[in-house]
Amino acid sequence: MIVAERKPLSEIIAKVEGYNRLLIVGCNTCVAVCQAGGEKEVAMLAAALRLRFRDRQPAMEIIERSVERQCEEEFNQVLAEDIAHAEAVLSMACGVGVQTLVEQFPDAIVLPAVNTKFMGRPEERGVWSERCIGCGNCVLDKFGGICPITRCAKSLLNGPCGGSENGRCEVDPENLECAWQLIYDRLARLGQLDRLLEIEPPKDWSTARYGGPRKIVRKDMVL
Amino acid sequence: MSQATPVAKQVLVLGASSEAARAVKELLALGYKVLWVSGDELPSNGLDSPALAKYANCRLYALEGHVGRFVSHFLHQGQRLALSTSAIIVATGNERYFPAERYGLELSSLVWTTSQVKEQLKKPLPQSVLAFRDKRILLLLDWSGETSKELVSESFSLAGELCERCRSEVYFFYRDLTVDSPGWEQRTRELRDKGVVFCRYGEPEVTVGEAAVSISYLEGTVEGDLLVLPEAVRPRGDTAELAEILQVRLGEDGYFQELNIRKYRAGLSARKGIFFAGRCHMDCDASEAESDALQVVAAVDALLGQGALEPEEVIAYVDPSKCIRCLTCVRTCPHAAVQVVEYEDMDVVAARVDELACWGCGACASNCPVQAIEMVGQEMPAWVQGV
Amino acid sequence: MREHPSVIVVGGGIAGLTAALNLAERGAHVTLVERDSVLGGNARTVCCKAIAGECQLCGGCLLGERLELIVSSPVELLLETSVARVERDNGGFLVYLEGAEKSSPLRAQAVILATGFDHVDAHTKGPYGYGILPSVTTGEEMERKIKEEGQGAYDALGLHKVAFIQCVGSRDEHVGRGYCSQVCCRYALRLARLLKARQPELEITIFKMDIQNSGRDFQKTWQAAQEEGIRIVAGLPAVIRRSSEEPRRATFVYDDILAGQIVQEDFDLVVLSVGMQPRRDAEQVAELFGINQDRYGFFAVGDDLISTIVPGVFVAGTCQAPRSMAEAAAHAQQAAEACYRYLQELAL
Amino acid sequence: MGDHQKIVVMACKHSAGEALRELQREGWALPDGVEWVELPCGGSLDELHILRAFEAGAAAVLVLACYHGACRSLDGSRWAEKRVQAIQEMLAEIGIEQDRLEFRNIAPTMPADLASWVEALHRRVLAPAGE
Repeated sequence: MIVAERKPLSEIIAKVEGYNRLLIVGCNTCVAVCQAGGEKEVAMLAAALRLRFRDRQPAMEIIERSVERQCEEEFNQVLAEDIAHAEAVLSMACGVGVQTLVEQFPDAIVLPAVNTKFMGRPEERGVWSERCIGCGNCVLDKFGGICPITRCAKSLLNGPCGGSENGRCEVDPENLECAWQLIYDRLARLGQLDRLLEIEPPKDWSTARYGGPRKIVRKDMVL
Repeated sequence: MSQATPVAKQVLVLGASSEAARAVKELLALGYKVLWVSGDELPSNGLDSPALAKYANCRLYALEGHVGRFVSHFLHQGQRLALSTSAIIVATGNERYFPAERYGLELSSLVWTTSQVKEQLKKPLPQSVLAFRDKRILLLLDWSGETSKELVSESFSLAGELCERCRSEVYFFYRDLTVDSPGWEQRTRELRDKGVVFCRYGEPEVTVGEAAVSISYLEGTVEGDLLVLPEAVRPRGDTAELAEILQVRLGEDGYFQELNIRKYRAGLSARKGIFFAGRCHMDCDASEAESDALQVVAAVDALLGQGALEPEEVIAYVDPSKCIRCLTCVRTCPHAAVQVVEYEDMDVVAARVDELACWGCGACASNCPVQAIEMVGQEMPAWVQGV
Repeated sequence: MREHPSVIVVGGGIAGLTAALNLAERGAHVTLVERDSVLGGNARTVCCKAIAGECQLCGGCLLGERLELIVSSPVELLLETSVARVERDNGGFLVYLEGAEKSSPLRAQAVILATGFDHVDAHTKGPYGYGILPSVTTGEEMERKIKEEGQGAYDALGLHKVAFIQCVGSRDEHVGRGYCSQVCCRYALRLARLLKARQPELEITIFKMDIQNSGRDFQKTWQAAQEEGIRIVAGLPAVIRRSSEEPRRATFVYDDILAGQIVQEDFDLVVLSVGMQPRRDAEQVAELFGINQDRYGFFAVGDDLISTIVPGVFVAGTCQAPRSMAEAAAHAQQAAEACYRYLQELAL
Repeated sequence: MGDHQKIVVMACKHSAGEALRELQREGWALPDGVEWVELPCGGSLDELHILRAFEAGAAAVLVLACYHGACRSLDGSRWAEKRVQAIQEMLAEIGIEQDRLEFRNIAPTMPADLASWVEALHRRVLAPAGE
């Protein structure tokens, strides 16, 4: 899923200070699961902002809404009236959700309330970590199912650098495992260590972000 | 919502320990159907009844359901076996080992464990007695670390038996003499009367020679023919695996049941309907373990004896139409009462709190990212809903 | 169909409450008789010994929950009531009560005695100067003071050195108590840790015969106490006197057995770890029900530690032997089991 | 809003609740302006409810949960403490003094402490306004 994190309150406060009618819109998909922007987070943010501006006269009006998936216009349709009423919209969805609102409601001022971080998974309760950078050309089969592009800090494809120590990555030994240690262990477990003898040619990054914004068109699905 | 659910008076007892046997016997006497299952051999101690089904050498590999309707899945003689019970008593006991490293000593003809002495004493006469006849035996307790109650108790018994049956001269070395169980002080006094010599040490010096052993302590040196060391106990090797299957947490020390004064000794696990009895969760000797089994049976009967279960006054309820199946509640619930299931009548997949397994603690509700869980029966002020 | 069997539980402390609740949950008609005007017994003055946010597993809080459960249970509560006379009645008992609103005697098939214990009176240990020296107190008093005044009850008393003396009135045949009171090592160590946690500079010494450090609940406490610098000395003083330099302090000489030296030391506070003894009315109660007492005066039982020589009379908790609260509760539950089985057999 | 005339105590019923009832049996009563919200467990403490308490005009919120290791639902008291810390951080950003949100561990056997904490908080945040 897409993993996000609420922006510091002070930053949000600075963004919304100039408005008096605010709509906060959460998204009950990825950002709800990673506890950054679901219905509960919307309610918390709203309560916090009301408290922050509690002395303002007239009182700041804050409307709280959450939609099923903010990246889909159909789900956002119910927001039309509130968006028209609000001076600004604070979106707690990922960046995709924010931009969907912008495209769908071209007159609205839409502000992001979360930082969209990565595609990842929950390792345990309250801990999420990145698993995929969306390079557009999956090579997981070659590395025992562990992605060196995402999980190696240097995205190395032909073995570890010199900074791997006790299975940890030199970039952040406390928090990062060396992906190449994981790959080695996994291949050893599968009895496929010989795969490491194959030299991996330089990666074609054109399928990744470096080819510009990407788009998929399924011809069979477009009339 | 608070309707009583009928439950069968049927209990699964896990383990081959003496406390398991005691629990089985007591449950049968109370009219329960008992399924007695162990990964090892089961003792053949005349416990037979039409209400008892025994399965030895049987491995639990999965547990489904909740209190009142657990389904345990076993592998038994190559066959899969599913057993339904209303409650589960875990009485798997503990495991003994000789802590050679801690003692810095190897077992030999001069250095025995308490178990070895016990085994020898069980042999037929005169073998059993001759091994210790007129010998001076040095029993050394709590040397280099903790000593379990079970082994202290056993050492007391051995010291008495050696004195009485074998006319051995027994020296009982200790740092702190454990007498904190009813009647134990009396036991030590009786041992003194039988001739056991109690010696307190600070840091003893143990020497194992060619033909004799000696212990130097505060008041001098005692030489003997045999050094007897208690073994140590630890959680059984399969405890962690079993805990995972039962979805209960282990304490820091690897035994069942975290030390929690609200629960420990009461035999209650964090999961309703799962109970711990005896040495798999507490430090006690064999007879205390059996007593523990009895009080656990009393708790089981208080739960199931009336033939029906009722939910707590406050329980969590998931609104399936709001649930986003994020698993937060499943991961948070300390009582393993939440699962993501298919609501057949509503044709949705969502989290469901088992109303009988729920303790009503509310951890799921306060963690839910979409406010889909309500604590039914909990009164909250109006402002909680927003001003 | 037979009517519900009825049981009288005598004593409303932790053991009595536990036994009564278990039997009531199992459908027995239970009457709980308590001589005091409130339930709880000795457990009421036990304080919480948690430190730095962590529970020390003392079990002091096991009472409150039971007090709340009993009120909503079907157990009939008779406060300020004691047993005056007991007659055998058709295989059961006819129990005449004193002080109850009820004047007619109660019929019961079985009785559980859970009459509890008395703290050892520290006055009986004359040479320790309890009641004379202002700086000599008891563990019981310390618990009570902390319970009544709060966790910080000893914070502002200007203490520097505190001694705990173990086995006061326990393990001592000379005073007729040749048994271990089970709880004193545990409460002393836990109280010591509580004081130390609140006043880290406090010097605390525990004078002991043998530390009873068994039990998984206590191992942690025992290890932590040593790590925290609580000093343990093997050796007990014979006499405690007023310090000649500072009259509010106490002084004593002790033989540090392990160090092999004789030492004199002054303390601001000396806590006598008093143990348990049979209740002063244990003899009367035993007589009323026709049961025996053991050599120390606790109720005598069979090998199961529950059954008395009178069928249908069971004992629970500290009236049988010293026990911690958790252990008393466990014993009471076991007594409830024995009692329930007895009732079942009676019904057949 | 704005009439900061109350203190909200969010309390686990198993520890603080029992202590309160013991106090009440002895004749003690919560000071005026103290609203007692009883929770089934510290684990059910909802961050949102703390914020809503402030929104509803609380001058201070006191959260009481069991000592760690004594929670019958294992983690409840730890959850409560963590949540209080998280909300304290939020309060700092909102501009509310952090000491208006207090967390304490409590046992059922601590009625004396409960009374003194509540009274002290009452003196600190409510009494000056009343003068």
